[in-house]
Amino acid sequence: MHGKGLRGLSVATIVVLVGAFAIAAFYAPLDADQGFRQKIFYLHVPLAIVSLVGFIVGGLLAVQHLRSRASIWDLRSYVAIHISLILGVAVLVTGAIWAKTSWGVWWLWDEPTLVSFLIVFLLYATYTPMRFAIEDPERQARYASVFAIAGGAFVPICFGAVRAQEQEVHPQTFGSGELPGPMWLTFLVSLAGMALLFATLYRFEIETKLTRGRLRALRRRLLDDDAPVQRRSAAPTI
Amino acid sequence: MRVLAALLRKELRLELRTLESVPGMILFGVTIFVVFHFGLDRASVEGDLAAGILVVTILFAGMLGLNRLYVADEEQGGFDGFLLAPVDRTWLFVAKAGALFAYLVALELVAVPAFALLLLEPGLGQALPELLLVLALLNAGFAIIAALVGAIAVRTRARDLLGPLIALPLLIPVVIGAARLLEPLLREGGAGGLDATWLAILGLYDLVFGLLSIAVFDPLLED
Amino acid sequence: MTTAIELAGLGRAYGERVALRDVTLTLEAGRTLVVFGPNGAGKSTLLRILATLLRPTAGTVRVLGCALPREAWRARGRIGLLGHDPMLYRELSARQNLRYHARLHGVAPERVDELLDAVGLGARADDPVSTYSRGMVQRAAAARAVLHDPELLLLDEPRANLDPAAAAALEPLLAGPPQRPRTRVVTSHDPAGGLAEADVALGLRAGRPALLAPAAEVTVDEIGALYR
Amino acid sequence: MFADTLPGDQGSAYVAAAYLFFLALLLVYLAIMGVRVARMRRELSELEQLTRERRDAPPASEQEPERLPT
Repeated sequence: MHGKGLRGLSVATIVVLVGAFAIAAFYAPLDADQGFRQKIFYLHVPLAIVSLVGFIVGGLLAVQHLRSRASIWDLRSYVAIHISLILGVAVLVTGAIWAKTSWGVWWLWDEPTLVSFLIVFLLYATYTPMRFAIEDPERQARYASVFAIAGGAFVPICFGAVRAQEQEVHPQTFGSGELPGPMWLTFLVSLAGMALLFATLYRFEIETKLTRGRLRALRRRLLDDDAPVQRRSAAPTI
Repeated sequence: MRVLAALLRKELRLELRTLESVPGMILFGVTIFVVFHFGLDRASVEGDLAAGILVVTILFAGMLGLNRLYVADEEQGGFDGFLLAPVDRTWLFVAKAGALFAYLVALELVAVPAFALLLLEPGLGQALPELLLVLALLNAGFAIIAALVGAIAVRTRARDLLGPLIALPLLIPVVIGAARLLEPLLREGGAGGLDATWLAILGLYDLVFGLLSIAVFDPLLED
Repeated sequence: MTTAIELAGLGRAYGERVALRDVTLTLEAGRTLVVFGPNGAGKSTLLRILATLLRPTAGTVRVLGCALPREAWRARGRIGLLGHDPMLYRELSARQNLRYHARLHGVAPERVDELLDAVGLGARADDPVSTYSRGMVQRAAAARAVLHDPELLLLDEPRANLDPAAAAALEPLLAGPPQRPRTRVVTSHDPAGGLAEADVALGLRAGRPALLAPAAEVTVDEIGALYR
Repeated sequence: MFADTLPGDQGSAYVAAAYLFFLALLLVYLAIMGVRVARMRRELSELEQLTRERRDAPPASEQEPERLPT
């Protein structure tokens, strides 16, 4: 079960992520006009970035699948999107909480990043039902890859289009040099921690799925059991 | 081109014979205007509200077309028949998008005048060429996305549900662009001009998704 | 004589369900291979693989000198398929359907009229296919399958809905010109009739080849045993 | 301008809620994965049991590896 380096990766994730949250709480200075509430920034923004990158990576892995037609690539693409979706739930909830603290409302349509994320999330929310709705596993893999590629390309386009529409009212424009050094550092550590978390969950999920596949193959060989197993998940079978 | 002509001809002939998509789309579109009238309790609309109603109506009526687009091929062996021919598969995508574009034009030929008659305050005359340009870009975007998503949805269980569910988020940039472009055109008391930025965004979106769809369409046809 | 079909260890799985496994055979051009086997034995899967419609999941396939699925585009247009599905749009007439396929294949429209007369549909050719009897649909589908004069013809129970007279009338179309007979792969449930037209007989059982021999060396009883 | 409408300590409650939600989501995910791993472990011991029984069972036919589909 412990695939190569999974343990090391998990430990690194915990250390970096806990460290990031600790320095966010105790080291990073209070924001001038947001105060303590700005601390959600170190959770919400890295989550959003990692989740979106995960969707795009899912698309790139799907390209590999269509090229090679090896189902392992479909599994990788599926897992990347699956993890991104889970993190996406956290992005939306923390985003709503941040909106509540900053503007006193749970949702703000003028916030382009939040709105685009919702659109992307709604799109990917149909990924799993689509997989379930296709019986033949090979076709399912192909269609899922087409979906993942189109979705991966849609992510940056959607953000561009929505951002062009709305006025920028984001409380923190990071990367524009406005962010003081310590805040910037804290943000980068949080981002690294979140990326590590994604990597760990990704590896964990892949290892579990592969092991499960081998277990099933073993069972089939031992029991001479050709009956297809009832599907509980939309994950591809290897 | 010979292939595209053959496919388009088959597509339109089939639609003329069965009348499965266009009449339904038109009726649905006009009905939505009536529903909006009562839902909003407004006798007339203009500006951003008018732009929104028009775009949303075209979108929802178009969904009927999306759902029917590949059904005849799926149920009557049309995919296999096409795949056996020594032709480039991309043409099927182009033909489907083209056919849907035509259906949307047919829809708008009725629905837009009906909109002007039933709800729109300023009338259509004030910026007709601009209006047609925006509608063409809207149709192209819808047709491209629907031709791609329809091919995915038709081979799934619950296709009538999945098609719109996948297509709608993908269409939101098109909705934003078209609505922003239409707003000044439908303003009461003189139409404003077209915003070049939005025109570029909408055109670019159509282009990018058109090329992308062509690139990923082939794997959808294999069995 | 050239080889039309060359299969080595061919297999096809739908996920965990294996529909076809370990089929190895060669078929010379101009010969007829008849495939026997109960429903679900993998006959249709085999035909769809040969037609380039389905990718094999194991083994190698060469059809008309093209390795599938890599060179499928070179084989397409030289293969005809008459399956359970007539591949005709019900709301269009037989003539419109055939004209559409003729355009796709780059075949002259006159050939459509010729074929419609040859299968005895000349009088009803402009009625929608949905108004046809099953035999008429099958005749129109046969015309569609041979429209482009394919070198390899794949027939999935071609006589299923035909009366003997219609079947006999179709035979020359399906067989091709006497000086250059078509290579054919035919599935059949009729041991005697199937063996009579076969050069080579293949028996499938649960996706595995249970019998492969020149038709002359196979008895009707051996075929019947496949279904027991 | 909105900032004035909210008292400061309410803000910190929101921050805590956000981080706690994230933590809870992670825990739920890990719990689900834990259940899956436990199920796989159970299946594995079932199969181990089966192989042990087969090895102990006398009939020769059961031991023939050729009988297993390849």
